[in-house]
This record gives sequence, structure tokens and C-alpha cells, in this order.
Amino acid sequence: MSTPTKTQTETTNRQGLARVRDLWNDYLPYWMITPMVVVMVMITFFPGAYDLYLSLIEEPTVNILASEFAGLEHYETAITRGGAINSFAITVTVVVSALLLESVIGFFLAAFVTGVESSRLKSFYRVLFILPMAVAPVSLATIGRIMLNSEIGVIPYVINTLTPLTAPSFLSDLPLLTVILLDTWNWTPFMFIIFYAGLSSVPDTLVEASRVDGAPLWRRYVHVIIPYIKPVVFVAVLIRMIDLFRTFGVVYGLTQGGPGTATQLVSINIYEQMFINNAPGVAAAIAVVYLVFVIAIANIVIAKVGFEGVWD
Amino acid sequence: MAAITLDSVTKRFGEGGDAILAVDDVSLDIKDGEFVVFVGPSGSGKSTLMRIVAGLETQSEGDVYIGDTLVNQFGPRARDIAMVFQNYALYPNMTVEENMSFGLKMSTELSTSEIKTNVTETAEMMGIGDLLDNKPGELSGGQQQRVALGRAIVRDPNVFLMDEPLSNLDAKLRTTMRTEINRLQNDLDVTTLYVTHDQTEAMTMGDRLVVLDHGELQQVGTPVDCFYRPVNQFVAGFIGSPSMNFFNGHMENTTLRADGFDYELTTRMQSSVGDTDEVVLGARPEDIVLRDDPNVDYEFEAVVDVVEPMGSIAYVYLRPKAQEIDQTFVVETDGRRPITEDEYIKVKIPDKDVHLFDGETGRTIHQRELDSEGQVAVSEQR
Amino acid sequence: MAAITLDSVTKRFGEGGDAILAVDDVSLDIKDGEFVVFVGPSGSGKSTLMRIVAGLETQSEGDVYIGDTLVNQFGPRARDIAMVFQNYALYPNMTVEENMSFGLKMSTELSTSEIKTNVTETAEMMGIGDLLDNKPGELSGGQQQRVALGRAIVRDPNVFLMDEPLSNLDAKLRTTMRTEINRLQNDLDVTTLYVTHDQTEAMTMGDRLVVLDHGELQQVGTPVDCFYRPVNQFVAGFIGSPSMNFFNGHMENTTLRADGFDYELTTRMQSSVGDTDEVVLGARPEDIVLRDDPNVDYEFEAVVDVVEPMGSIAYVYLRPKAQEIDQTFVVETDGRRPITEDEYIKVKIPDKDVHLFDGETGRTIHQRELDSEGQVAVSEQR
Amino acid sequence: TRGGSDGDSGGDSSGGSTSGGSTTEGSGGGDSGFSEDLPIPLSEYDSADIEWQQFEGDQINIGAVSHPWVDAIKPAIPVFEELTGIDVVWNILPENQFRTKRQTDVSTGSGQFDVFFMDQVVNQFRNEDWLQPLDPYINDGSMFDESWYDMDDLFESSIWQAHGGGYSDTWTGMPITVEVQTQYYRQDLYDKHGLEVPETWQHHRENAKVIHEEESDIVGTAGRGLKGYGMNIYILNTLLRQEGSTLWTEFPNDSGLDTQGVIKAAEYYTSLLQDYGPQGASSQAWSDVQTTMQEGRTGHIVADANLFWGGLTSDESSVQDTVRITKVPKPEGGELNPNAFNWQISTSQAASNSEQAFLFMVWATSEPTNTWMHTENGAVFSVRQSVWENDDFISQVGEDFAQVSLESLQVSSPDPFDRRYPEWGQRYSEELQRAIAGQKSAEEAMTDAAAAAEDIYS
Amino acid sequence: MATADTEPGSSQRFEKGTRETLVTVARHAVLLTWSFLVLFPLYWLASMSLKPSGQANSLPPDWIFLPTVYNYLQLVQSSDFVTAFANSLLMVGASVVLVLLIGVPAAYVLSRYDIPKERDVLVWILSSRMLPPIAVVLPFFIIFQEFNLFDSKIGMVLMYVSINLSLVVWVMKAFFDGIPETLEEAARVDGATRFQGFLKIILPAAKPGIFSVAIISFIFAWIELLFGLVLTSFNAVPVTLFVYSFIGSRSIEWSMLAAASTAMIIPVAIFLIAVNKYLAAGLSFGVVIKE
Ligand SMILES: Nc1ncnc2c1ncn2[C@@H]1O[C@H](COP(=O)(O)OP(=O)(O)OP(=O)(O)O)[C@@H](O)[C@H]1O
Ligand SMILES: Nc1ncnc2c1ncn2[C@@H]1O[C@H](COP(=O)(O)OP(=O)(O)OP(=O)(O)O)[C@@H](O)[C@H]1O
Ligand SMILES: [Mg+2]
Ligand SMILES: [Mg+2]
Repeated sequence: MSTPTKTQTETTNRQGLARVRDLWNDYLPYWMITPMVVVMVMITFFPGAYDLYLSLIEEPTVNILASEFAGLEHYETAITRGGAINSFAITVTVVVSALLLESVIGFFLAAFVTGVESSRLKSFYRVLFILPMAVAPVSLATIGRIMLNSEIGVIPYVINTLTPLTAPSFLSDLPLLTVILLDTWNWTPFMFIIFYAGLSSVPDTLVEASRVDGAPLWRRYVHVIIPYIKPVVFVAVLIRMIDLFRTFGVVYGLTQGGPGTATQLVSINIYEQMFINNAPGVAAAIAVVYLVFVIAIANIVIAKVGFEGVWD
Repeated sequence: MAAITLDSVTKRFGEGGDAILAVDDVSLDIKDGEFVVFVGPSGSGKSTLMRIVAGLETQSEGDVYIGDTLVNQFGPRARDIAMVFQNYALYPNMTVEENMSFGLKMSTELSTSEIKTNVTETAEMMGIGDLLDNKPGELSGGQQQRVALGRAIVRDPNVFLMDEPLSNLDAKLRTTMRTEINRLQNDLDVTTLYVTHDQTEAMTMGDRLVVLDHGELQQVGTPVDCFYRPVNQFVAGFIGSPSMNFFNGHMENTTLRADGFDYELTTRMQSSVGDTDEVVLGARPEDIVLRDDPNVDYEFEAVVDVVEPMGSIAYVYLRPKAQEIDQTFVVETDGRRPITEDEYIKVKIPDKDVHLFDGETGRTIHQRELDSEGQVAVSEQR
Repeated sequence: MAAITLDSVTKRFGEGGDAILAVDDVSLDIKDGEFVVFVGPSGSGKSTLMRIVAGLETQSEGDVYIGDTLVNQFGPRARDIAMVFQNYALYPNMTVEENMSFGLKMSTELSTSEIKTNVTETAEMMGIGDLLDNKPGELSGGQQQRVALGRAIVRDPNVFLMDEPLSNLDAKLRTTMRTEINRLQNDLDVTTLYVTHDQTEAMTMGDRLVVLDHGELQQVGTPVDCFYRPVNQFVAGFIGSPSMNFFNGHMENTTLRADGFDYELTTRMQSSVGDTDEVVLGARPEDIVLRDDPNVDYEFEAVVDVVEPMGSIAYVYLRPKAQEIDQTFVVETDGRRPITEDEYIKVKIPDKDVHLFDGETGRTIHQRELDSEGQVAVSEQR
Repeated sequence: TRGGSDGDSGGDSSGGSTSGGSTTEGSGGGDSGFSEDLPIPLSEYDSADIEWQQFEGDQINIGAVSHPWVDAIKPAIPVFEELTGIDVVWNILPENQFRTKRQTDVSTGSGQFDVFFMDQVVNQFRNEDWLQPLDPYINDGSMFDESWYDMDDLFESSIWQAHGGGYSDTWTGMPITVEVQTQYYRQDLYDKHGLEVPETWQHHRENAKVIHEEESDIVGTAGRGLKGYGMNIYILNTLLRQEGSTLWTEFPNDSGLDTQGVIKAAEYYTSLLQDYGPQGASSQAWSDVQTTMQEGRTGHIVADANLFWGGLTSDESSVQDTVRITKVPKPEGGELNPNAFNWQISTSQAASNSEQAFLFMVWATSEPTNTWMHTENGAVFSVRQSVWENDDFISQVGEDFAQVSLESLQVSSPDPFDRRYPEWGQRYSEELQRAIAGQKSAEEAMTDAAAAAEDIYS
Repeated sequence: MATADTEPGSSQRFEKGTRETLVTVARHAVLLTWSFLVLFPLYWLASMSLKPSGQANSLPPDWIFLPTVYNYLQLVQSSDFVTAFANSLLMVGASVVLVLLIGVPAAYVLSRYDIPKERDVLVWILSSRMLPPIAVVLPFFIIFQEFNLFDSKIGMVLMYVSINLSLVVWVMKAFFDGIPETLEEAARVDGATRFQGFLKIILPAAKPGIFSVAIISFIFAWIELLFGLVLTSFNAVPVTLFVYSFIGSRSIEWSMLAAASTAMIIPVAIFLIAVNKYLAAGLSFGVVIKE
């Protein structure tokens, strides 16, 4: 009844269910990863190729083969009058500042909530801090607009009446800051929730060891805890960065990219090229450049930080 | 560095009726610079007590003082301790060097190069000098344990807490490390609490032994004290390996009727026993004598159950011939003495080596006699 | 159940020049039902070898057979083994009961109630019966280790692999567990590989000892064999506690000139030595004799460095009086023998107990004599 | 008085959802055969020489914005379904979302919308050949009866706009609604400060100044400042025309945006909003303007859709009793020439049911349907003059509103939406927004706008 | 060495114990502040939804008012809202299940097996969420038309899966990376197949990660707008689009908009409360893992 013989006999006359089970186990990684790869192939290659194609032809036509090659004309347009460079700069500003704010606030919140003793209070914070993410962009933009309105908005009202400060006109004078702060309000939960989950998987022993080693609280975080959850922190920041790069809904609803083009993010630019200017080629050109840009940034970030886990 | 005082420390895990009493009303004074070894069966609360001293666990009741300061409210950092965790608790994402440097970086003002020197030296001493760049995951169990030990001893804290720091090392390394720890402790004169399951370590390393059982303090005393003068049957059985043999019996006049043999009490014993009825006789394996010569006096005959040869000595497991239940006792004999299983053999329990315990409470009612040297040892170490 | 054959197994960690050779060309035949104990210093590759047998690590070179089947390509599941991990590797999110049941659920067809019965019984045996509903995080170190052990022995596999399964238990429990494991292994007749650092376990539990150093096989043989007939200085020093004492010296005619004393070789020794120049003399602590009476013959005088009282025995650390460097050797004596530090004492190394080793290669060139019983023991166990 | 957006705020509007189509008005085209149940008797359509039943059993899909027109016509849909046997399915979205969806639909040639709302992008769409010209259908005797339909009843400007604002020779769609700019002010404040109803821009500014300075929580005036081709420039275009300027003095070489008239208009508008408008005026959309007035925080709305009237006088408005409507101001000695905006409904080349769609257009814009919507169902945006003169209608909406609207409509002049209007309009509105936000002078802004606009056509 | 801090020094160190209390106070201050910042807009939204329309925007705000559920009654009575809401729940719920089914095993493989060019593969996966939806909606529209997925619930479920897949794979890979392999080894030695080890050992250990991505995926899909707008027309219209219906051409129904927006938060809140405890139930490694 030794296993080897068991295995042998099994290999010789397996049938039916056992066979299926073996196939399943023997090629397990393939079964597990294939559905993801299939979906990914579907959702990446066609849209990417389509945008590339659009960016290189004169006018979209029904017959793809008949389309006229336009060279880099759309790319040129994107830069000269498409405002591509301006919108890239604005996008990078928003990404960098919002990412910083959201990461830092998200991390502190997660760390602080982890440290709350009462489990009820903890649950309360946990639920509450995630909720802003659940506000639909349309609601946030529309109701946010009215709440921020200098004359009839409740936020300037509260600032003016309850604090010694005078409320600025958020959307006219501080549009970029407003957009960044609103995004922070909206998306810090994303960082919070992932950081929180990461923090709660830090083994107690690790924390105990560092306490015994005499590390003060902040150094425990800097030297022990953050390195330990680095993969999770890294992933959260990277994904949030990528999402920030393509932010659209709330900002468009809030400012439509204005005043002027002060908050014209790349995504808004693409939208305008496509749906206002009816210039799909230019929109696609911006999208292609942008995609290359973001992939490059992601690669740089990955190379610089790396996502090797603790156990690697 | 610092004396440690535990005052009626109790630790319960969990709430209400389900609570587990891990440490039960322990009071203990540890002198500045003393080396105290904690022993006790698995789950007796040794680690918990250590963690309370470290400030990692808060006692449910009682006070902990380090020096003259009540430290109940202080975290480990403020207590300035170094600890070897039973489970090592290495930082998985740091190299060995970083693991060992961390405490120094955090708790001292040493420069990077000083730290590096210290760490390298300690690592060399521990035989892990060429593993400095490895991550803990790439080390063998014993190597990890040495890193954990090194991480603690590279520091110069108020108190050392070591929770079975040598359990995964081989005998040779263990001996070396034991010596190193002793040397270091002598040099630095740091108060040290040390948990071990190893009889040798328990007997040789500490100034005092603390014997715990079920969270309760059983005996505090020098190793020799605990060995020769156990306060109760538990301590007698726990200290010494193999354990002391116990024979339960009841008194009939001056005779202890045990299962399998009768034992005639000496006068001194009789006076110790008084009118206790249930009495347990204890004798250490190395004290019991096996007689080949059937003519000399002996207590009873026994049959050999198992023989465990140990090189120079052997452990012989025997069963009294007349015994009703199947219970063996063990005798240490010369390893080259020819003994075969199922052989009958005469057994003598020397009167002077006999301990007697109250069969109900386990309290020691009669201690063995000590020859003069033993007496010196006991009184000296006291 | 199954024999295990290792054929030139080598394991390297890492690539190229930095690679660590954890197991170096090990070939080994383990018979069906045999109990083999692996010993070796920390980092010598014991765990790695076990993990290779388990199928958790793939050897860099060589073949592993279980029974007659080449299992190189098989995962642990197909090999049907049960293993106690050195680091326990309990499932943190399962209770003790779930931890112990998991293997049965995965590898057998037993009903839930049968599993429950088995698990409860085993847990009772391990003394963790009332911890069944606890999570590993709530257990003491020793309790966790017992869960790890219980998780393995509750099963009925082809092979048991136990990596230091008793290291965190106290002496008493250890004895009990040792007996249980032996009993179980006898009952089930399961091939067992067992890693330990404990001399007692090494000497008493296994049919054969496998001694490893730096990943290389040093000696495979019965415990008594390895103790009395070590093939080289490493094994001689590693087996037995405290270790054998070694005195380096060089030959001058028939005299070994060691540091601190001269030793006159017997004729038999002389023929063993031949024209080897550098020779190491080895003598076990329990064999060296201390002479109080200055008239009888003795090898040399020595000064007492440290005395370690161990209850019934004591270890005395001595330095040959005439020695130039500061190196001690250890002698086991009666614990009640009066010895004080710095005292001078005469030392005798009985000729019959002397081992000689080649000073350069470490190979044994002369084995001690055995009295008839020892010879019986060695030949019997072979 | 019932205003235009009444229908929007009432309970019935929640049916105006995106998914309205399949569920709400599937009022069973075929089976509800009893004409007594119908809001408009079928006989009203009998006199038309049109083969109503020729597409019986078909279905049309209408893409619409959430506009009161939808609410107003929905109850009458069973009439159409009964009349023609064509099922109607709706797809209703807010403007921005609708634009995205409409463009996706027509540009990919998917043609799901048989009928869809059409606005400023009409020439852009026409230029891409996406729109189906209606002339072939109008000329088809079985589908259109010119005399019954009475084209002359439509406002001139609406017909003009349906022809691509002069850029098209053919009908691009049928106008369904028209809204015209009017001015709003607060009678109570006028009484308090003794102000006169302003007829000129200068007068408006002076009144705004008085209110702005005398009232603590009320600003002088409010107006759209947000960018977007339908936002701030929709107001400015009125001003500049009244200054005597025109856009595209020489199409496509000279946008005319940097002429003195335009700059003067821009200066007037920006300084008006900066001096007496709300803080952050540059970010105000029509909804902010409206809400500001509703909440009683402004003395005027400088110029905006007459359709605000409903919202401003509804229960939700805190100024419902004191707000007044009047025509937009004109320049000193200039002409009244307010901006107007028409929604039309069009059909696309890709749509599979363009003919059925045309029947719907005819029915929906016909006199009986239109009149019923305005007299019976709260609509206030008729493109037919007759309705504005209808006494029932006037009594419902109030004399002020009807009269101001009609007079304004009669002289109104919609913007010409050339094919790249969305693009250059967007740039122009961005520049104007910058000027309102004070980032640029009006002159600079308009010069830049001109350059951008001309660049687009270069 | 450090004799200086034996007696005097140590008492100095002890005083630092008070700093821990300071930290606690600061912590609560921060948490309360953020709670306020989070709650205020949410409160305002909810209060708008409980006011009659005319009162929704009035200033000074009616801090105290008689709440009315009229707006909600309107919502619930509108069969369209109920349909869209149910649609969304169904589609989003299904998509979360599906995306976890597809993404979590894939993440496991990426974490545990040697994948050739792993970094490129990961970046490729990530690239699926790099382009703004606006830039990919047209190609998707074309695909949907081609495969008859337009306006189908299945199509929307797939769409939601596609927007969340990269997130699930990446985040879960990170979490799996943090779970030591010894645990699985133990399971395999216990006779579990790799898959069983994954199911019974790794998944429970990764619970906080799984529930976090589940929540995030749910929310991402739940508030998704553009794809819902372009890729549906009647049958699969999500509730986000419904919220828009209160933004009219010339008027906005503030109270109804607020009510619908608030109603949209409720399922998320319920979901959150339901899985709340799992978010925290991390690996209590306790004293098990020695590395
Ligand atoms: N994953 C790994 N990567 C690199 N080196 C390793 C790894 N695992 C083990 N080693 C090295 O291989 C050698 C043998 O390790 P192994 O764990 O087999 O030792 P061991 O005999 O079990 O020691 P111990 O008694 O301390 O447990 C050690 O030097 C160790 O550092
Ligand atoms: N976190 C905990 N929750 C509940 N019970 C616990 C916890 N930690 C320890 N215990 C219990 O407290 C008792 C004492 O545990 P402790 O770890 O102090 O034992 P120990 O003496 O160190 O044992 P060992 O020698 O096995 O390490 C044990 O019964 C253990 O089960
Ligand atoms: Mg312990
Ligand atoms: Mg090992």
C-alpha cells in the first residue's frame, strides 16, 4: 500500500472523474491563470490597436482597408492646438499631489484605526472611512458644485460663519486645489482600505520584536511595518496613481476642465477631442501617447521600488 | 543595571469563566545583575511571565517594578530590555545584519560603523558571521535562533530576557553558547531572566532557579537547592533527568507499603512523617542501586523492562516483581554493565537518598541526607 | 510502508558562484519501517534533506526513490508523508482540532466522526486535549510544538518526517513523547526520519544514526556504533555530551607530544598510527580518571578551571598544568566529589579508552578497546 | 402660472428615466384601441393627406435629453401609436451623457436611434454625412401634407435653424422646442430701492450696482460664466450682436472675435460679473444661476432662458412671488436681438427606421399635437407662433411670460452653428471664462479666441 | 557601554511612557477630524434628500428640519428606479463574484509560480486600466455590437469584470506574496493538492485582502457610468444613469438627486457592514511562523 504503487496503479487505469481531477491538478497553474489571460487579451489588445489605428488614419471609415494613412498629423495637431502638453502637465500635477495626499492620509488613518482599542469604534471608523468612495461621481460633481458655490454653497457658508477665515471661490480661483482636495476626499478610502487590510496582516511578533528593540512608534512603522507591507502599499499606490491619471467624471462634472483649461486633464482633453471637436484621430493620438507615457512611468516606478515580497 | 520585582502578578487570558490563568499570583524579587532561570512544564506560564516583564503583555493584576520604578504603564521601549523570543520573531524582510543592528540603531546613539563592528563581532561569536547578508528565510532553524540570540546580546540593556534561546542548537554549539551567555552576563552584569527546558542549562547557568507549574510559583532557589531540597513532589520530579522515581504507598506503623515492595522507615524518617498516612517515596535514578550479588541486603526484586544504553551510562527501566499494576521506574547504571531485558535483578534504595512526600498535598516531608560536600554546596549557593 | 533511497542527492541554494551547498552528494538507503535519526550541527543540511524527501524542495542533482518508485517528479501529496516542521507551520486561522484534522480530511476517506475520535485521542495523548478549540496563536511554544507533532502522528502515512519535534518541550514531557513516538513507530511500522539535537534522543530512538556535516554524510550506523566506533574526529566529537576531548599532538617515536603532556602509545596504537605525523588523541569526559591519590600512575597534572555541578555528577573543566595555550578539557566525575577551582589534580587517560585521529584528515586511525559487553552491543546493533 | 419645468419637478417626472422606454409608455400600441381613451382625438389627424398606417407594426427608438418636451409629449404617445401602429421606445438622458451616446451611435454607424435630439452640432453631424436630410420625405406625398402641416406657423428662426443655421439647403430635422433669452429681476428689491426695469445694458449694470452695494447677502446680478459652447458664450453672443458685431465676418478667414464690438461686449459682460456678480462667477453654469436666483441671492439674472420662469416661480423658489421677467437689455440705441435656441429632432443615415422616424416628427410637431402639449400639458416652448397667441395658453403661463417670450422670439436670432462651431466655440468660451475669472483682460481673451478659431479653420 | 542611562537615564526613558498617551490623544483627534470631514458632506447629501426640494439649498442651512421621506417614496414608487437598482445590484454582484473567481486564482499563480517575464505580464495587466474609459468605450461599443452583447446584462457583467480585473490581480498578488509559503507546504504534506492548499489555507489567510478588493470592485462597478451609458439602452441600464435623470435641461431636482445618490450609498454601506469583520481578521500569525 505504498504510495508510489498507489500512484502507479492510479496512473494506469484512471478514468472519468479521477482523470478530470488529475488533469486539473497537473495543469493547475494554467487553469488558474487562463481565464484572466483571456479576459485581458480581450480588453487590452483591441482597444489599444483601435486607438493606434485611429490615430494614424485620416478619417474613420467602415472599410478599414480603405482608410487613408495620415502619418503623424493627428499627433501634431494634438500638440499644436490640442493642448496635449498643457493637459499632461496638469494631469501630472493632480496625480502627484492627490497621490501624495491620499497615500499619506490613507496610511495614517489606517494606522490610527488599527490602533483603536474598542472594536466597535474600529468597525465604525472602518465603515465610515470607506463610504466617500461609494458616492457616485455624478452626485459628487453635481452636489459638490452646489456645496462649493460661493454664494449658495454650504461649505463657504460654514467657513465664513464658523471660522475666522473667508472662503475662497473654490471653482474659480482654486480650481486645481479644489479638484485635488475633492479627489482626496473621494479616494482616500481606497488607500485606507488596502492599507488597513495590509496592516492587519502584520504579525504581532514583528511589532513586539521592534518594541523590544526599543524602536519608537514612528520608527517601528518606518523600519519594520512599512517594509513588511511594502508590496501592498506599493500596489495600492501604483493602482491609485494609474486611476488618478485617467480621472474624469468628477472633475468634468465639477469644472469641465476650466476655468479656461486650468483643470483640463488628459482624459477631459480626450473627451473634448472626441465628443466635442469630433476629432477621433486627435483623441486617439493623445490616448496613444498617454498610454505609452503611463506605461513608462509604471515601469519606472516598478523598477525603482520593485514589488518583491517579504518572503521572496 | 536593574533589579526586578514582581508583586502578586496574575495574568488571565480571555474573559470571565473561560479565562485561562496563565500566571497565578507570582511574587518574585530579582536582584540587580542576577541570572535567574525559569523552568516548568510546557504551558506553565514561563513565556507569559517574561512577556509581562518585557511589557509586551499587561498583567491582569499585580505590579512590576524595574529598579524602583513601577513600570506597569511603560512599554518595552521604556523598560530598555533585550529579548530572545521563543519563536525568534526575526524581521523577515531584513538581512541578518539588519536584524541585529536594528536594536542598536533604535536604542543607542552608536555610529553606523560602531554598530557594524559590534554586530560583526557578535555574529562571528555566534558562528553566523558569513550569513550576515542572508534573509532569515534562507537560514536553517538553528541559524535563525542564533540570529535571534545575537540580536539580543549585541545590545546593552537593563534586562536580558531569553526564552529558550538554545532549544534548536546542537549539543556542542549549545555548550559554546551557554558559556558565551554566561561570560557576557558576567561581564555586563545585566539582570537576566532565562527560560529553558534543558536540565544542564537549568542546573549550571543560573544563580537561582524559578520553578513554575500551572502559572504558580513552586520553588525559588539555587539549582542545587532545588535538586537536593525540593519543596514538593512536583519540583522533585521536575528537576533532574531522568526524573526522580516515585512510589506511592501508605504507612503501616513504621513501614511504607508501596505497590510491589515494603520499605522500612528510619527513625528520622518516622519523625518526619508523623501521622501522615499517604506517603510517596522518591528516589533518583542515579541513587538507586542494582545488586548483582544476591547476598547483600536489598529492598525488593524487579524485572528489567527496557534498557536504554547511553554510551557511558545506561538507563534501566524496571518493574517491581510483586507489583500489581504495570508501572516502571528507572535506574541509571554503568553503560557497560551487562543487563538484558526480562532479567530479574535486586534493587536497593539507600536510606540516605530517600525523599518522602505527603501523598495528598505533595509537600516534602522528608529530605534526603546530604554528605558533607553536598551540604557545603547547598549552603554555599544559598 | 516504504523504503527510501537517496542516490547522490545534492542541493544547492542560489546560482553560480554564490550557491550554498546545503546537501552534498548524499546517498542513503533507508529500509522499510526503519527509524533513522539525523544529527549534525546547525546548518548541516538536515532539514534540507528532509524537505527533499518530502518533495518540498527539489534536489539540484540526484534521485530520490520511495519504495521502488523514482519520486523526483512527485509532489508531497503523491509521496504520502507526514511531517513535523521545524517551525511548526501550524495553520494560524484554524483551531488546534482543525489543524490536526486537516491532514486526515485531505488524505483519507475517514468520516468526520472517525476523524474527530482520532484527533481527540491523539490530542489527549499529547496533553493538549483541552486546547482543541484554541487557535495556535493562543498556545505556548511547547503546546504549539505538540500540535505540530500531533498533526503528523494522527495520520498513517508512508513516511514520517520529524524535524526536531521535541525541541521546545521540557525534559519530562520529552521523555513521554519520545516513548510515544517510539511506540507508535513500532505499532505502525512506518519508515521514520527524525532530526534531533538531543543526545538522548539520538542515542535511544533510532535504529540508525545519520551524521551530517556541511551537507556531507559523515557516518551512517547504529547509535552505539557511532559512539564507540566513530569514523572520524567530527563524529567522535559530535556524538556524546559533553563532547570527546581532543588533544592535538605530533609523534616522536612512540610518544605523542601533546600540548601540556606526553602520551606513550601502546603497541597496538603504534601499529595503527604507522607513519602518520600529526595525531589527535581523543578521550571522552566520562573515561578520563581524576586521581586524588598521588601515588598511582597518572598522565599529567592539571589545574581545575570551572566545576559544573549537575546533581549526581559534575563536569570539571581542566587545563594541563604545562600547557602553553589556554585550552580546557572536561571530565565527568561524581557530583559529590569535593573539587574546588584552581586546585591541582592528577589526570589519567586509560589506554583502552583512547581514540586516535589523523591530524590532517580527521580520519580515525585507532579506535578504543571495547570490553566484551560493549563489543556485544556494537555487533548486536549492527 | 405653470412654467416650463413644472413637469420636471412633479411626481410624473421620475418616469423620465433613462430606461423609460420599454416600461413606461409601452402603453400597448395596438390593443388600447378605444380612441375615447386618447388625449387627442385621432380625428384631428384625419384631415392630413398622409398614410399614417404605412409602417404598422414597426418600432422606433427615440434618443432624447431630459427635457420638458419629453414629459409634455409622453402622454400623447399612445395617440401616435394608435394612429400609426408604430411602437415608440424612449431613451432619455441628460444633455452631456446624451451627446456622448448620440455620437457613439451615429459615428459607429450603429444606428440605434431612429429619432434623436439635435442641437448645436447639427452642421458637424451633417458634414460627416451622418444626418438624413428630410427633404425626400417632405417631398413624398404619402408622408407629408404641406397644407395640413402649415409650415408658416413655425418661427422663422426655427426654420432657419433646422436648415443648419443657413449652412444647409435641406431640412436637417424638425424643430421641436425653442427657448429665448429673457431677463429676470426682483420686484421687491426694485421697489425697495426705487429702480426702473432696465432696457439697456448700461441700465442693467446700474441697477445691479445698487442692489449689490445696498444688500448684504444679495449680489447685483448673475449670469453664466462656465465654459462650454452652450454656456457663457451663449449669453455673450447676444451682447455682441447687439453691439452690432457679427461672428465670422468673413468665413472661414476672419472670426470677427477680435473686433471692437466683441471686445466691448466681452468687457461689459466680464466686468459686470466681476463687479456685481457672484463670487466665482466664472464657474457658474445655468443651474447655478438659476439656483442663486431661486434662493434669493441675486437681484437679476442678466440674460437666460425664458424656460427658467417655471423654476423661478415654482414652490421650490423662495422668490416665486417677487421675480419678474422682461426682455433682455439692448445697447444704447441698439436693436433687441436675443439669442434663441431650438432643439430639433433628426434622424440618421444609419438608422433603420428613418421613414417611420419622419412620421413621428411630423406628428409630434404638427399643430394638433403641439397645441395639445401647450394647452393641456404644461409645455412652454412652442416653435409655432399660433400657440403663443392662444388664449388658453396665455392664461396658463401668464401674460408677462407669454408676451415677453413671443416678442423676443419674433426678433430672436439663434447662433449659426457652423460645422466646427463646437470646437472653436469651446475655445472661445474657454477664453471668455478666463476673462471672467480675471486671468486675462477681455481684449486679450477675445484676441486669443479669434486666433484659436481661425487656426481651426486654417 | 551605556552606563550613563542606568539609573538617571532609565527614569528619563520611563517618562517617555507619557508620550504614548499623547500619541493616543493625537490619534483620536485625527480620527475625529477626518470623521467630521467625511461625515459632513455625507450628512449634507442625506439631509438634502430628506428635505422638500425648495429647502434643499437654502442658506443659512436648516440644520434642524422635519425630515420627509417623500423623495424616497417617489423613488421607490418609480418602477424604473427599482428596476435599475435591481439591475445594478444583480450585474455588479455577479461581476464581483466573477472577477474574484477569475482574478484571485490568477493572482495566486502570479505570486507562487515562476512566470516568464513576470514584470511585463504584470504591467500588461495593469495597462488594461491605464487608458481613460472615454478612449476605449468606442472599441468596446463595436465589440459589443459584434458579439450581441449590447444592452445585455451579461455584457455589462463582463464589462465590470474587465474594469476590476487588474485591480484584483494586483492587489491579491501583493497579499499572497505576504503569506509565507510554509503554510502551503504544510498543507501539501498533509496531503492536500496545491489547489486544496490554495482553497483551504491561502484563501482564508488572505481574507482581508479578498474582502477589500471585493468591496473596491463592487464600488468601482457600482458607480461606473460611461460604459453603462454607451453600452446599454433598456435592459441593462445601471442605476448610475438613473441618478442623472434628475438633472434636467433647465432644472435640477436637488432633493431627488440627493435621494437617489443616498440610496446608491446604502447597498455599499450594507455590504461594508456585512463584511466588516473580515477586513480586520488578518493572519494572526501569532507565534507560529518562525521566520
Ligand atoms: N532557502 C534557502 N536559501 C538559501 N540557503 C538556504 C536556504 N535554506 C537553507 N539554506 C542553507 O542551507 C544550509 C542547510 O540548512 P538546513 O536548514 O538544512 O540546516 P539544518 O541542518 O536543518 O540546521 P538546523 O539544525 O539549524 O535546523 C544552511 O547553511 C542554510 O543557511
Ligand atoms: N494569547 C493567549 N491566549 C490565550 N491563552 C494563552 C495565550 N498565550 C498563552 N496562553 C496560555 O497560557 C498558558 C501559559 O503559556 P506560556 O506561553 O506562558 O507557557 P510556557 O511556560 O512558555 O510554555 P512553553 O514551555 O510550552 O513555551 C498556556 O496554557 C497557554 O495556552
Ligand atoms: Mg514558552
Ligand atoms: Mg533544520
